[in-house]
Amino acid sequence: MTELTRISRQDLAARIAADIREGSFVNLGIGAPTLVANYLPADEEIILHTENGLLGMGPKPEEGRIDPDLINAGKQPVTALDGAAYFHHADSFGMMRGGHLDVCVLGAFQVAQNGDLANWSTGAPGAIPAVGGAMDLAIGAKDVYVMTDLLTKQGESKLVAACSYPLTGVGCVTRVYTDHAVFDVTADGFRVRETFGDNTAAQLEELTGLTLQGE
Amino acid sequence: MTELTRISRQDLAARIAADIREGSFVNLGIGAPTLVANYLPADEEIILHTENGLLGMGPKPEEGRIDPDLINAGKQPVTALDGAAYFHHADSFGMMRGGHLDVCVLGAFQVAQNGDLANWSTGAPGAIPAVGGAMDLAIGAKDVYVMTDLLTKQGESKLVAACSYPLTGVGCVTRVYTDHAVFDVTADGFRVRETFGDNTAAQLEELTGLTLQGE
Amino acid sequence: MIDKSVASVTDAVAGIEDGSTVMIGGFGRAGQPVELIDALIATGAKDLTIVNNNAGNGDTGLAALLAAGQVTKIVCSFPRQSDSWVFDGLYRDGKIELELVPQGNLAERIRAAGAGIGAFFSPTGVGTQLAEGKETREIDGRTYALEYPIKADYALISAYRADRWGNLVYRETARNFGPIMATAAATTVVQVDAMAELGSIDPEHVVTPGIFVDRVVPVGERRWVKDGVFLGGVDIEGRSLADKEVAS
Amino acid sequence: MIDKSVASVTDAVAGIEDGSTVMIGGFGRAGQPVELIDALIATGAKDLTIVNNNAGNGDTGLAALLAAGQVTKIVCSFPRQSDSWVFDGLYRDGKIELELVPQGNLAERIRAAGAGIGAFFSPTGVGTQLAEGKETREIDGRTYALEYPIKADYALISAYRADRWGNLVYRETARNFGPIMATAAATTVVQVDAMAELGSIDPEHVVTPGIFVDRVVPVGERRWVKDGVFLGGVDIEGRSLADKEVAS
Repeated sequence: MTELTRISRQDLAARIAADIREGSFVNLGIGAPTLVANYLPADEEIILHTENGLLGMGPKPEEGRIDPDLINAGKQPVTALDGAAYFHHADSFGMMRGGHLDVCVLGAFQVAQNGDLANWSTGAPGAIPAVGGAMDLAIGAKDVYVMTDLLTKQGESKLVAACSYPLTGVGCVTRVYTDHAVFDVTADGFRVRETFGDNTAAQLEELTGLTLQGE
Repeated sequence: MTELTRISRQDLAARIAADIREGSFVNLGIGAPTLVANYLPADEEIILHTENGLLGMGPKPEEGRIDPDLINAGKQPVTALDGAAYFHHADSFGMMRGGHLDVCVLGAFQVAQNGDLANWSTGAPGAIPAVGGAMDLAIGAKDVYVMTDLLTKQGESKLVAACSYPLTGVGCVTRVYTDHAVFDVTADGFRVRETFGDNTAAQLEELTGLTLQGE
Repeated sequence: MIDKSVASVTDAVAGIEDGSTVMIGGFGRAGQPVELIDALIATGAKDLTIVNNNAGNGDTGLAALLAAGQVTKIVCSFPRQSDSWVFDGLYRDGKIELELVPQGNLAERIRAAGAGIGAFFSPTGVGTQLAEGKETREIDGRTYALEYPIKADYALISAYRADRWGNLVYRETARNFGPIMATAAATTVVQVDAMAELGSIDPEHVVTPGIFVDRVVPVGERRWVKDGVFLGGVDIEGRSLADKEVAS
Repeated sequence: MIDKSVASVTDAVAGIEDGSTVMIGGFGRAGQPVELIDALIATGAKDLTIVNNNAGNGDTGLAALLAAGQVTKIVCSFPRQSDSWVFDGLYRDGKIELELVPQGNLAERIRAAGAGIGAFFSPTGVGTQLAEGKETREIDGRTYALEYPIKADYALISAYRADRWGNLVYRETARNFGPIMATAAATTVVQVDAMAELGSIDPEHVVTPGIFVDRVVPVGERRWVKDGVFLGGVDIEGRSLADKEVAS
């Protein structure tokens, strides 16, 4: 099998950013999804939500201007833009649970073809469980985008017929952005929305072992 | 039967005010209970709640200084004291429902000896029903005091074995201040806490037709 | 650039169709979005379900909407007031349906709709006519009745200032139902006295974040306020005392 | 005269007994009431159940309380962090019980306790391990799980300013769980940077009204703020950059 095109994590972040419309309210999950912020167009206003109580989150502060009271959900220092608003945790998660966010971008261990998401626990014995806001985010936006490599380091597909890892949310993912291609979750399973380079749907079917709907 | 002592509505308001301790959070229901505010000691701080979104309610404004945005639950103009706080309706009723108010004072059509309160509807056919915050207030304070005449204009006791009017709340009243006497609601029914003038428990039993626990 | 301000109250209420459920903010007259209601009357939209604490005062605002025959049903806690003659007449004539909800349940049901809660157990109203037929449950020694969210197609509310992102602050007890109704409607429309520059509202002081707001229209300062300073000189209905003296 | 301020952090935490449930505010380090936690450690109260979003960072604050062996159970959403070695060790040794709650359910359950809600149907966690055994129900086409309130004997929180009535304002994202925990505890204890004169906090800006607050203790300004002005000059853990340069 020929080597498939894989785009970099930075390019993938830029690809996701290109799909986020001006005026959207967006939550970027901890880890790789936070990269998306770097590629949002500077001349458009997109309002970032961090679930620890801030809308209108800005970039990280300058050196020497770190404010320990002003952090994101990953507990990194951030800033607040003009037009920002602070609120408490119940209000913040009401915003999510109530469906007011337009987009959230999350990482994943597995996404099933019915939209189930597994991203909080590998279920490994002895591991200390921690869920944070993952389950709230999974059900907490109009569009739930997953940002992930298509394959694990061991070469297994993260797109699966059914998740083997513990679920984060049921039927909640709307689109999966991977290094190989972009997939929509439909009533008939994954649909190839866009392939990168010369990657073909047939190659993606081979990698994932799934029947994919065409572009 | 000799004429019984009846104190005035003003004296009754003063009597209730005397039982409210400094630092209490108090909601005074629409109508006669609002008179209690006039008798709270000027040198003590008692914080009044109005369920339309204000703690630290002050007296009515001076002539010419009415602010239509600053009203109480009876839609009368009020003021806000130093130390006041505004909040929205869900927060305001959460305060009540969550049991954070120390005292509320309400009017009544009837109070039953198990503490049931009827004060929102006479159930008269054709009457337009309106409940407002009555049911929330009835269950919304640590102590629910009722302020009322003991008898209706027709001479019927408002203290009853069981309410015939539609209920506002079940088993919620803790004490009843009437023009004849003050009654506590106990597990064994009404207990005479205090009589006015020379009124006796026996006379009160005759008026109410109820067996009353002694002082 | 995000700019939620619209040019007119007509633009602000555009799209409200026959049969819509419309939340209208305010407690009595305080916080009632009178200019938006007038614009709604002008649309002629009918068969509306209105959610408000009351059912109109006098002949203006919500009362005028009822008088125009545009409302089929009202969900409220306290319709009967000294000046609710418009509602009273319609109700007695069987021309309007009433869903009477205790005020705290009304507020919490609206909040629940905005916060994605499917239903909740409330202690308010248990054992009364207003909880008849509702599912009840004893939890930790107390009895509760199950209450469902109230959501709307539109919310029309009144605030004091908005920036172009739709962040809102309110004035005194005119806040009342505005912040929760804003969360519970598919489209939230806000009238404000005046717009504020983006960044001029301290993020600590925002009461309704712009995420809940779709359209904002400035309607001019309340008669009793100038440049944000309270002036007095009005009666409780907001009528100028000077005018009144002339009239009387 | 009402004055909820107390003279010392020792007075502030007085009465916390063995076996108490104690909510502790903060999200990671932001808003964590470190001085109150240190005072709680000094009381030696044990068999505590702690409710917090996390399970301690580094060796200070909540982590130090765990290290002191005073905590039997922790209710939180995210115990495992890069610097949660104290919790990690206790958990692996079976010395602490963990109730893991999705963060939004944690917040809403705390809010429910404060607002007198008996239970509520939440969509979060449905179909996952964390909702196993919970009652579920389909409402309006969506499946929800029934969640119960979380209340506490004490809440220890950190705010920015308080007046003597206990009205509170917070600073930035250090607000997080403070306002809801204040409503859900029998006794709410607050540390603030400094007291504010009664009347100096605009009633429009109060985040936690004093009705929810029992005791307030001023502990001095945060290292990165002077007279209310942000200074910078610290790292994310609040350590002075100047000190760090000297140390390294």
